[in-house]
Amino acid sequence: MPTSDASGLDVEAIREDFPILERKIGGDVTVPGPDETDDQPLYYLDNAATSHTPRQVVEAMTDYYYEYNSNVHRGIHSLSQEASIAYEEAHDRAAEFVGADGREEVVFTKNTTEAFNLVAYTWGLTELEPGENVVTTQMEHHASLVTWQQLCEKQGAEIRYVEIDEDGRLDMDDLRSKVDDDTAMVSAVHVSNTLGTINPVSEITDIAHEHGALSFIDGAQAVPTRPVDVAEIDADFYAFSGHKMLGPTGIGVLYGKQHLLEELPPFLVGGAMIRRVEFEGTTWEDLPWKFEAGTPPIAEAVGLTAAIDYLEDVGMEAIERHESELARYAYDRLSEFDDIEIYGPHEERGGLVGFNLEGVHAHDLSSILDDHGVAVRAGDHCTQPLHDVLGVPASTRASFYLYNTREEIDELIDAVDTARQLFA
Amino acid sequence: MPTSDASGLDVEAIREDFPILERKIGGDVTVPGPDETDDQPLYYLDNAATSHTPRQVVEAMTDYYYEYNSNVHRGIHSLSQEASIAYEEAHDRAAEFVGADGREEVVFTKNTTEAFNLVAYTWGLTELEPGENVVTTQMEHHASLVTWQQLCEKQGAEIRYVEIDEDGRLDMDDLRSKVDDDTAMVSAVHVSNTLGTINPVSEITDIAHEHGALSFIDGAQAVPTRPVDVAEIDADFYAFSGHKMLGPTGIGVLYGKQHLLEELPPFLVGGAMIRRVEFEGTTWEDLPWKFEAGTPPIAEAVGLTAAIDYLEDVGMEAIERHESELARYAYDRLSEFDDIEIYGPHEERGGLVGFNLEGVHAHDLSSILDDHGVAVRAGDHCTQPLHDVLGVPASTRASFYLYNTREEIDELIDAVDTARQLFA
Amino acid sequence: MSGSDMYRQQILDHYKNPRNYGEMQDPDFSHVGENPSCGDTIQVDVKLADDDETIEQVAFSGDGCAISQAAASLLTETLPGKSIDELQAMDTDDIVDMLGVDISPMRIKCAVLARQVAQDGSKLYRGELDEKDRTITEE
Amino acid sequence: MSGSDMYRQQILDHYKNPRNYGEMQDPDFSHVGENPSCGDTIQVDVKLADDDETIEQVAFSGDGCAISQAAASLLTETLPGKSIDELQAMDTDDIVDMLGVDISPMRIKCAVLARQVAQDGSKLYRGELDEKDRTITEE
Ligand SMILES: Cc1ncc(COP(=O)(O)O)c(C=O)c1O
Ligand SMILES: Cc1ncc(COP(=O)(O)O)c(C=O)c1O
Repeated sequence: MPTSDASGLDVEAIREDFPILERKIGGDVTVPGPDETDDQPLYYLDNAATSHTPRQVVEAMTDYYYEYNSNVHRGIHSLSQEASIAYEEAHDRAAEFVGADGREEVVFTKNTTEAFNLVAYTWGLTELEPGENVVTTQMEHHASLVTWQQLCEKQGAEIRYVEIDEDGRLDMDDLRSKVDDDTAMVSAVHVSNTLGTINPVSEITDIAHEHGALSFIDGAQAVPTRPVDVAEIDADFYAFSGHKMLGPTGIGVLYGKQHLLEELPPFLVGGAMIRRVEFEGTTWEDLPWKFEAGTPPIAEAVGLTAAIDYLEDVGMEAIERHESELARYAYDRLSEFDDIEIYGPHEERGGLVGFNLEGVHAHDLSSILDDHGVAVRAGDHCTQPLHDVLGVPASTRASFYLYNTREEIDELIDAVDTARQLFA
Repeated sequence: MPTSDASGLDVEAIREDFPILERKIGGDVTVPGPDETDDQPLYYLDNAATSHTPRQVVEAMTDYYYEYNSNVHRGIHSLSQEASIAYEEAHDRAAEFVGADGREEVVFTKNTTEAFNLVAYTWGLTELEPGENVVTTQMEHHASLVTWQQLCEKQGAEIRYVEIDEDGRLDMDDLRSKVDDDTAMVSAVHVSNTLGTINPVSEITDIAHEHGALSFIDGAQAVPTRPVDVAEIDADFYAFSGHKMLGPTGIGVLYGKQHLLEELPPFLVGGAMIRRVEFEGTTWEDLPWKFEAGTPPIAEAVGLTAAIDYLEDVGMEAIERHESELARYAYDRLSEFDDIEIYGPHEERGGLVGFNLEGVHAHDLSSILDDHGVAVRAGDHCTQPLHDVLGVPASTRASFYLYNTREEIDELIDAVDTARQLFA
Repeated sequence: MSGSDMYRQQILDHYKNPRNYGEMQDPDFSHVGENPSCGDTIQVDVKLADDDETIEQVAFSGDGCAISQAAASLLTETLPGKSIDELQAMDTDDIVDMLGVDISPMRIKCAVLARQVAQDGSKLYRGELDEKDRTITEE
Repeated sequence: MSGSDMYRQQILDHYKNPRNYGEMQDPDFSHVGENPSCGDTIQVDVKLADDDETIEQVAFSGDGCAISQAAASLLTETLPGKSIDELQAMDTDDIVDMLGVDISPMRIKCAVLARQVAQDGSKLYRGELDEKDRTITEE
């Protein structure tokens, strides 16, 4: 597959780092992995759900398991020292990648979802009071929306959802009117996983701060796809997941401003996060360890470091350009058809396009696309309330990453046409 | 290294599955992995902290990443179906391995520590009331001890610690006297990670049930090392970690009786654990998904399945015999020296021996052992209160697994002797 | 078990021209179900013969994907003449046989929704099920 | 940076025969520290010269591993004659130089405990530090 865009990425070379892109599909799916009846090339356009994992990341984890696997923090023997250093430095690397001040501001969680819950359980249960409110948006992922909704219910606080306009952009006037001096937290998604909308998170954070509220930005779709600087955004909390940025499953990152994390009580308690335990009481470790109880995701941290190395080698600006270009191309090609409805803005969008083909349920469409090797996501994308706003039960989403090409989008368009014929 | 015991394990063949056992150490530890100055063979006796990972497990995860990596549950395309089936079946496999009734009773957490916290946050915050008490033991790991301690403090409940006798066994009379009709939870470690004591967890659970209390058994050291049947124990909750049983980091298991898990509110909220989300409220998924919010540890679940396969291939009875034999041998050899104090019972012990060499701090001893390639753990092993009871700030622990040999214990004894000479 | 295989003529025909679509006037029992993540919703109305056991007529309404709707439509043709016991004995294989195509694992929940709705409806009718708001076949 | 390398003659000698061990009668300042996971505890007592700036005499007490105790013992010999400013300027490298051996990464916290206790003590004395219960050098 040739390099097919002007973003400067050597897509052909990149694809060689991802063995799964050679995979054929079409046969028995009840047995994981390829089988002889698989005969259809794969066009993987489901990157917003999870990205694939390059050799460099898998090999870094294999090296960990084969060469210096050990529990961390407390061991004095050589393997434990090596593992500890790698694990601790992974925090530095993640901090640097998103512009945090240092490892004190980087807590490893299991995923973005846990990062939200961590803040809800620690900040939320101790600080959020009846009469106060949390402002979030109609386009939040369930990780954020359900967390704030449930927290507000528990605390007797109000939850407010900022509306979207017809283009699928955040209505900033509505946001300004909903944030008031009783607002304790403003939480918004950086890049919408359904609409592709890129929100003005720095402005949103400023508005929060003007009213003395904190801001929590959901970066699950942003960190993998563009340069992110949490200091520039001035976000109080920011979260993302390893598995969406070429890294492994089982690891996510909560960024928090140091003074905030210091003030919060711990979340999970147990080993590694304590300083001194007596039968009568316990004192806590310093940051970030205070928030990392038990044996942490060590191999996953090593994998995350390798993923960050890979992304920086390619260059986040180039990845952003490549994605934007593919998204624009997909949007334009899908726009050619009157029976296709596209969601989200045309300009300034992340590298994904959500749409529906008239008369064909998204799940049926996805099944038919799969038959042509085109892997997209169909459903509610963990944004059910947003789908209610859009007035559809589900949508189909094609999402792109550094290894995707225009040719794959052409395959998508062709496969959509087959579905159109079938249901005509 | 020849097979060195009568347990029936082919240790030599087993060792070939673990590339890390070929590792040399002794050089620079600030750079993870081997370097040219490493010249000392490794004798890894720190298995209670974390076990090593056989090729079969690493390769299963590599296959996942290279062949069917995808997000789970909701995807319709082939990769997602394959990943979903593998992920869901991992629950069945874990259920079967410990005698649970089915996947409904198996929640994947990040580790044992999170399993305890999950129950504390869900059951504890909603059910535990002032005036009630939680009974646990002096030999609990911080994962259990700190969790119950903090929960009781929050809820205004009482925490009671069952004492140990001189041999390091649980004082069952003390337990019987501490469990009363106000006891809501009895939590005990199955195999102590410091003393090696094997607790009568079935009897403990019976006592809890006689008083209408629940039981939570910490199986972090038991599941890796012996056949475990949660139904036979009749435990209400039972927890263990993948990384201690040849599996990857980043995954643990909470077993819970189905009717209990059904009654509990969710813990982490977000994607995948919801049924229907509206701006006004949310309903939850069925078990076990209700407790698994966000993208779960998919590759890790695949790795855990492979680890269970490996353990069952070798045979849990044989592993238990092998471990017991090594522990007895180590105990007996360490007993030859008057300046060595051993903790825990002589008979019926798990595969680990904790001790101190008179006049040498455990950390110094561990540093010197490391110089001889002997990797042991030195410190408080996340049981600080137990160390207070034992009257020592720290201890040194040698812990064995299926790939260890008597010869490695001889190396330990020789290295201890070097330390003895050095400090004489 | 691949996508287009599922969309054979019969399925598409029943999806495009659903049989017995609409709400019944005087059903003996009626029940609804949905799969929230799909947005599939189905109501099944059943009229029994005088023996209070034999299914006489079945109607369905609702919307959703082709698999769920075609399965409901086919079911309204299959059930009449069967007994409630026979309905309750139907399993997933029976539905797959009825559809005449392999259903991929992630779509099984769509295929079996109508059957489960009918079964739960009959159980509620017989008092064998305490109370059930909506039937759901998603895990 | 391997184990036995750390236990050269000087370290073992200071561990077995600690210098200036015990509590001082009339220290100008005194402070304690511990590393809970090690069980290392150290108290450092300091007597200043009349200039209220030059360290005249240092004693330590406590117990723990050889590295922490030897470092404390060595420090009591190194500090007299130095100024408080000089004490406060000491960094980890100075301690490693003082010990004369490489310290492995996980043991650095043991090596620097006594120095940190002395530094915190001097800051408390000068009012540069608000209040500090115990000094800890574990992360
Ligand atoms: C008895 C016991 N319980 C709990 C744990 C905690 O396990 P994890 O660190 O995997 O959460 C351990 C391991 O350190 C243990 O040995
Ligand atoms: C915008 C957004 N937020 C949060 C999440 C949740 O991420 P995770 O499932 O890794 O917790 C996702 C991914 O599904 C997402 O797209």
